[in-house]
Amino acid sequence: MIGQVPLSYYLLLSAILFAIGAGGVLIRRNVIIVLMCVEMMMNAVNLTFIAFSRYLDSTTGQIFVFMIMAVAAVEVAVGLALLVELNRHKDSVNINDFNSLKG
Amino acid sequence: MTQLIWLTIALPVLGLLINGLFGRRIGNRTVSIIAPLMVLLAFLVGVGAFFETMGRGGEAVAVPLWTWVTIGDFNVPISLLVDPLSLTMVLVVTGVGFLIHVYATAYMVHSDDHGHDHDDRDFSRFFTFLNLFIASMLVLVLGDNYLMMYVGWELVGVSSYLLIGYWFDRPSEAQTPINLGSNTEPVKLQPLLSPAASGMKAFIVNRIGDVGFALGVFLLWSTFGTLQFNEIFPRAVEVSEAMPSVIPWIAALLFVGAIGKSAQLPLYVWLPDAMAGPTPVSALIHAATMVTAGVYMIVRSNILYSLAPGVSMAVAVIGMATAFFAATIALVQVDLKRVLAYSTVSQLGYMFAAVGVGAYTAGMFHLVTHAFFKALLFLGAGSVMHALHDVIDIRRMGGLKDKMKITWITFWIGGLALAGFPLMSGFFSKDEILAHVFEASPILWFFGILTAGMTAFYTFRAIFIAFHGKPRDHHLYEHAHESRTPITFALSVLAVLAIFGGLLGLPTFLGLPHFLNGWLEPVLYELPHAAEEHHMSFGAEMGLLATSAVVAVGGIFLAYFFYMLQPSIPQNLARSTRSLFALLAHKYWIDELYDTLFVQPGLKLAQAFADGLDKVVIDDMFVDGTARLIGRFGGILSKLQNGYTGSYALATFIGVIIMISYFFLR
Amino acid sequence: MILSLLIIIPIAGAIVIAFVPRDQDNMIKWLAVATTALALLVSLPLYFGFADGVSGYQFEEIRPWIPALNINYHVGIDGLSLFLVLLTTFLTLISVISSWTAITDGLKEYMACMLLLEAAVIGVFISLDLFLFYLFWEASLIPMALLIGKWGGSRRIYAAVKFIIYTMAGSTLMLVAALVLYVNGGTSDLPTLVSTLSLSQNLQIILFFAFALAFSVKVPLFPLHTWLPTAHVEAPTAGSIMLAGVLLKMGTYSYLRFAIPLFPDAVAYWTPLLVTLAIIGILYGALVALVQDDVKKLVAYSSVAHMGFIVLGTFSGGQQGMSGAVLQMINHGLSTGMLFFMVGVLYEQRHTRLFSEYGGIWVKVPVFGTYFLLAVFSSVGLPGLNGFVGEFVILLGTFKVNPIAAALGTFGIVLAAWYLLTATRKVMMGPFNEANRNLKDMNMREAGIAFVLILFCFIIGLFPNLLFDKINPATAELAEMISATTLIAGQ
Amino acid sequence: MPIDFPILNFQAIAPELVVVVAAFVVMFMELFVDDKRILGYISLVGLTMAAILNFSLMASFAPPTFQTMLISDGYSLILNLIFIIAAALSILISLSYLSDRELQHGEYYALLLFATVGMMLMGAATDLIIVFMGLEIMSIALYILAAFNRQQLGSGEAGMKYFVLGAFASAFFLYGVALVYGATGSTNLQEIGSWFSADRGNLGDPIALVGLSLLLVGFSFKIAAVPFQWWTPDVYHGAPTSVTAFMSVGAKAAGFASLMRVLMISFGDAFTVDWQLAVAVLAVITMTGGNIAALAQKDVKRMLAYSSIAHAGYILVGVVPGTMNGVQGVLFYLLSYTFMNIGAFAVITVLERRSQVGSAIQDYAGLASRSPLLALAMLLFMVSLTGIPPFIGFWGKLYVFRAAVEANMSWLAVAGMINSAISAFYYLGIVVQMYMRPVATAEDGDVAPALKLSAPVVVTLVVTVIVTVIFGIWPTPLVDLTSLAVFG
Repeated sequence: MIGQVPLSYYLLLSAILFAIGAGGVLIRRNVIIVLMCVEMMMNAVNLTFIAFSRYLDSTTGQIFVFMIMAVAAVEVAVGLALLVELNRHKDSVNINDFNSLKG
Repeated sequence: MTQLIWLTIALPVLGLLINGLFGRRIGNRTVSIIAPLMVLLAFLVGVGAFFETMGRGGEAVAVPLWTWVTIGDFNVPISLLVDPLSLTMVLVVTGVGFLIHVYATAYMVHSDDHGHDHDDRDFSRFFTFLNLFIASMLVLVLGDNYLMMYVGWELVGVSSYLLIGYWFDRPSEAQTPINLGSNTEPVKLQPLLSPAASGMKAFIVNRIGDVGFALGVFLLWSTFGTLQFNEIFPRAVEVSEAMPSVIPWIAALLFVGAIGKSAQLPLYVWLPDAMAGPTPVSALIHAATMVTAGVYMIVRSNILYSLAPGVSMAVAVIGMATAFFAATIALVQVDLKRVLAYSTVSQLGYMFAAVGVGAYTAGMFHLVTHAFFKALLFLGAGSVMHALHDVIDIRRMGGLKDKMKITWITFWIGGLALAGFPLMSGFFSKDEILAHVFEASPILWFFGILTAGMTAFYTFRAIFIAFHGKPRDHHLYEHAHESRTPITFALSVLAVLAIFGGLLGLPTFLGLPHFLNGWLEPVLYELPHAAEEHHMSFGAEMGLLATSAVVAVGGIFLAYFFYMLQPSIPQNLARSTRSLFALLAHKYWIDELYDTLFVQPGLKLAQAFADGLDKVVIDDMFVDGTARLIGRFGGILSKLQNGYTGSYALATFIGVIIMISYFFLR
Repeated sequence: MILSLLIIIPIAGAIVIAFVPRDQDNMIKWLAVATTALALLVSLPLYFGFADGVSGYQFEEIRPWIPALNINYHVGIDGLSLFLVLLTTFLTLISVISSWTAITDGLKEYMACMLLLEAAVIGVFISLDLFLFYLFWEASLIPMALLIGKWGGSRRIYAAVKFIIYTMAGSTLMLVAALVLYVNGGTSDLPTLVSTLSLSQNLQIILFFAFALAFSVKVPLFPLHTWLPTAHVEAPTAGSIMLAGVLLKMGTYSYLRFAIPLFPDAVAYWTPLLVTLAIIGILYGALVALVQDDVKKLVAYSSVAHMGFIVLGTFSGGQQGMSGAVLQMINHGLSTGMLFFMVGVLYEQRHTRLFSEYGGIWVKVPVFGTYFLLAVFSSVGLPGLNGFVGEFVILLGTFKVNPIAAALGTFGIVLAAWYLLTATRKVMMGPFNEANRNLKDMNMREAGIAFVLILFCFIIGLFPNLLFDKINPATAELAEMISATTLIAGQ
Repeated sequence: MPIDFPILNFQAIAPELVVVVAAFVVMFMELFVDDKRILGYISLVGLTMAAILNFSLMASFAPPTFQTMLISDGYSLILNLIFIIAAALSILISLSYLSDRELQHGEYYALLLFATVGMMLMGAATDLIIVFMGLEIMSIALYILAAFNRQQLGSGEAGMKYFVLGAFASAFFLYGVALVYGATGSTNLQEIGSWFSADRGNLGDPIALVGLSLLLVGFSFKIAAVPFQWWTPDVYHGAPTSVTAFMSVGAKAAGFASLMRVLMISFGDAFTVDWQLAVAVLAVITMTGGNIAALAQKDVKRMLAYSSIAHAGYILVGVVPGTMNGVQGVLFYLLSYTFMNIGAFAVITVLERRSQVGSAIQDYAGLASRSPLLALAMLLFMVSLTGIPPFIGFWGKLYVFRAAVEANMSWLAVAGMINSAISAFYYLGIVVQMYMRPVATAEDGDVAPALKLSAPVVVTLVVTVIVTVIFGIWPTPLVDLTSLAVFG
């Protein structure tokens, strides 16, 4: 099938996106950016699902993507709410400033 | 009476129960009636059984009481054996025991300077223990199997322990150094062990011997499958042929027990210290009865020893060596009871020499006569102590013969018997032994006769110093007095026995009747193919007898010469051979040697185990160490949990990578 | 039903006591006494109804417990356990009475712990199901740890925690081994497993180790013993009595009940090690006891030595040794229990157990002295008293198989005399230590306890066949099992 | 095209529906009710109804399914029971706990119910979509609940950490789902399973394998298995205790529920060997890590957090063999853990100081004399958690270890037992405090707060104690229940 981008390209792309997202979570300290990175990872997954869905000719993957998008939205909402809440206690968005619990 | 022989044990037990449980309530007078009475009754039962057995011609009768232990093929009944040998012992134990009980009723009451009597504290306790001893000793001699013998063996040990430590709160006493004249350094003496320590020492040393005895019993059972005398002895010859090495092992192991109990080399060390106990105890247990248990055991097991000639020879050699060795120590002791104690060790050596050369009857004979005269001597010493308020150092005595006539005379009688003065009981028995020893080994005999000379010398050295001459301590002398009737009664009876005890075994070569030979014959097993007895010639026998007599008299005379005629000689002699003298005075440093070789290393090892191995290595390093190590890991893990979300994410991510790699690479 | 009652009665007693108001000290005490006395009374028919000369279990009870897993409530006794059950009911009563005045704080919990401990220990001795056994085995830990940890001496917490962790660590492998048996045999019923299961020798060797490790910690066998002195020194008197009297027996009993019959092929493999450790325990325990400065610690180490004899007998390979071991368990319970009790009498008055604080007190307390001495004699194995029969028979049995071990063990008796008489000398003899001038002699309650204990010592010493007649069938069977396997191995 | 209107089998998800409805009722009623505790009782009523429905479903023979998405078989029903019990007990604790801290809000109960629904969905899911949905419903509700105590920084921090790490892990989980989907062409567990069993060679497929590994990561995170446990101590420590109690039991059970379904149905039978070792290693390091770290803790709540990690390790032992007996063991363990752990947290709520995060171990000193019954209850929970018979915790361990032994993996059981011995150290540490130390009076005169036992807490304690003890002595009913769940 000439003209069709091979599956592996999609997979590679989504893997790279996923890795970038994961790397962001690991490296960045700003909670908001960390949140964004998590979103990025989820979207990488979405890409994978859609690619598979297309190549397998199955709609399940696409349905799954909708679910993920809904969940991601909820997560962002919750995450931001939590951050706001935390900000009341401590004027910071640096994730490592919140380390009162340890040991 | 034979069937009632168990009464001989039960009566003293009854006595000890009454005195032990109610002694404080019933009062000392009642106690001092009950205790001797029980022993007397036991003696009477024994006498009854004796005549019955005589009537039966010495046939053994077993009196089974109950089954003690049954496990599979191990079966031991509690059963008593009435035969000439056990009856001999019963009569000696209860007879002498009764006299000593009577003696003790007076001895354990102390008079102060104003003539008021003070009962010894825990009067009833003493008689409880004394009755316990009688019962234990009777178990030892009456048991019809080795386990019961072992039971008695241990029980007399514990009675001895209790009685030696009777004055348990008395401290250890320093001894005055022996003064060897103005320009020589005095010989310092080790302090005497406290009664409590002495008792313990006695018990533990005895137990060391008991290990051997116990192992012997185990081996007997492994070999014969039974511990009954009447099942073992008839089969001994047969077993010996099948397994030649077993019987010697049994004999040797049992003898180790005898070494401990009868204070032979090298385990004699407890006996001198046992003198810390009250004198009646020394007389009864550490002279007349308990210490002879080893001899009884060997005579009882005569067939086993006959089948193990090598071991028997060793018994003889150890016996004679002990006899000689102890006699040398006795030469210089300044403590009257200790002189007698070493003499006991020495005389026991004779007995072992006798049984070692196969002269079982002679051994028993000497056992009996020794019981009479040595008990007499100890009781005499006790009488002296009583008079002198417990002073026992002969250097503070002197001239006592005027103050205490009966004691003096009876002590003389005992001394003569011990020295082997002709026609006294000790003369016959000792001579019989020496004759047999000579037959077996003239070298041994030589040491025996030498010992006999020393015996005569040291006995009379003590007598002359204590009873003759001038009083050395006037205060003591002033207050000295003859003891009361129970004491003098016991002394008198024993004196009679010490004189006439020899009648039990008059020399056969003179054609005189030897009662014991016939009496004990049923218990002595003949080897089937024993070499036929070759008797010595009459002349040789006569010669030996004469030699003995001469040596005894010579020893006595030498003592007389040294301590009555020329009192300066012994001191000069001691001074000139000071190191030898000190060696003897310190008993060859044997106690110190054992202390350095065994006790101290043992304690050090124990301390090292307790402080080092147990506390540090096992407990701290391994047990608590493991706990600490795990705890330390916990601390590390806990530190990793540092509170930073970023670190957590990183760690999680690493986990993910590992997980993926595992699945990817497998 | 009697056996179940023996578990139920103490538990019920504990529950009742839990509902008694805290300030009703006397009521609590009397309830505890009543409960333990009732348990003792109920246990007596076990002796009188026990059929002599019959092997196999008696008073058996089987009830479905977890049918889905084929685990049953199976209890029963034979000669091995009969006297241990009786010892437990007896010693618990003694312990409860001995705590009459010693415990003032938290009496309620104390008595409840005591009763629960009794139930658990009895459970151990009568269980014939692996999991039931394990249940009681572990359940006994908590009450004992509480007894040590709450009513103990100054380092009580350390001791309690050590006790429990050590024992648990020891029994980790046991449960797994039990599971292996259960999985292989399809049941956890001991008699069924013994008669039907045939495992390879290698597996037997491994499983034996797993079981033996747990038991060896409990015994305790050298070098797994260090929890014991600590526990004993810190435990209250009654705790020590129970610990030495019955808890240690759980280990030695279980060798005989589980390790040997389940893995007869492994016995020969492990015997050299166990015998060696037992001998080391005998000698080492005695030596270490010799240099202790605390009476209780001395008695604790003496337990190590004495328990060594029991292990020695257990693995002597013959019936004499095993019967002796069973008897010696009872003996040790009585004599060491009594020693601890005697020490407790002193401690209650003087609050110290150091030798240096005593000396010459026999003058002041003659009754105490006499009983103390008797307890010591019982412990050193004096004939006429109980300890002698046990030790003698054990050594006799051992000698037949292993003369060297028997010789070393016999030497241990010398050491026993050494340290116990040293203790006697330091406490009771020598010049009177003025610190004890206010010391009172035993009162009627204490003297009564001591009298009863020593009476049993004498009875066993003089008529051991009262026990052996019942013990022998069980040990005969065990001995047969082992000899059968060694016979096969030898061919 | 005629529009088919099939009657969906709502019966299969009736308990879930009831709980959802209850959650909505709570949200609605919040507007009208002043005493918010009434909402708690309403939740309890809802949960009770769900439980009743659940039991009635258990009695039915053919397990009803909700299309291919959910199934209400014995397995899911017993898990539902666990979730319902956990939620109910947590609510009982919460009633007074929240009031004391002025946190009494209606959302709390609604969120708790939603979380419960999420768990129930995870237990019943037969499709990865539902697994994911359940997981997220549960997680998001829990994120908020963890941060529910707005007065404390710790609570917010806990919520944030849980959220960030949870989302991070969810992403991995999703990626795993995507890969499995790509490899097999389906998200239905049964179909994935049949795809694998159609051709053994398929399992070599790296995409599927990596997918499986990422699924494992996702579940491991939820059940707090080492090395994905990092969030656990902090979150359990910071969250309101009543929430911690619920999370430690419910979320863990839900994680195991899905994990086992996935492993057994999709990757079961002959393919067990492919993941067995990995899970076994997880089990061992989880229990060891949890126990050892717990040793160092000075805070009871945090200690129990680590202990819950350790327990995840024990439960994983039951997963490893991949057998029905193992599943049964896990179910039994989860059930028993629910009671003893919530009981323990109930005691913590009583002793916890208002102003403080967590509960210092010194506060437990002398508890036996301050409140003998409370101390006794805590003693029983600690002993049961250690796994000492005759308490319910012992049987859980026995059960899962039996499965390991059956599968010839006795070493796992050995590791578990050794860990039990280690765990005794810290569990008993609390007993030591309660029974063997006197009441602590710090130098600054900081006396331990007076103990206040409210009726619901008492009910919780009574229930948990009774279950811990009675079923410890006589575990038969629970055993029968779990075997019913697995074998029908």
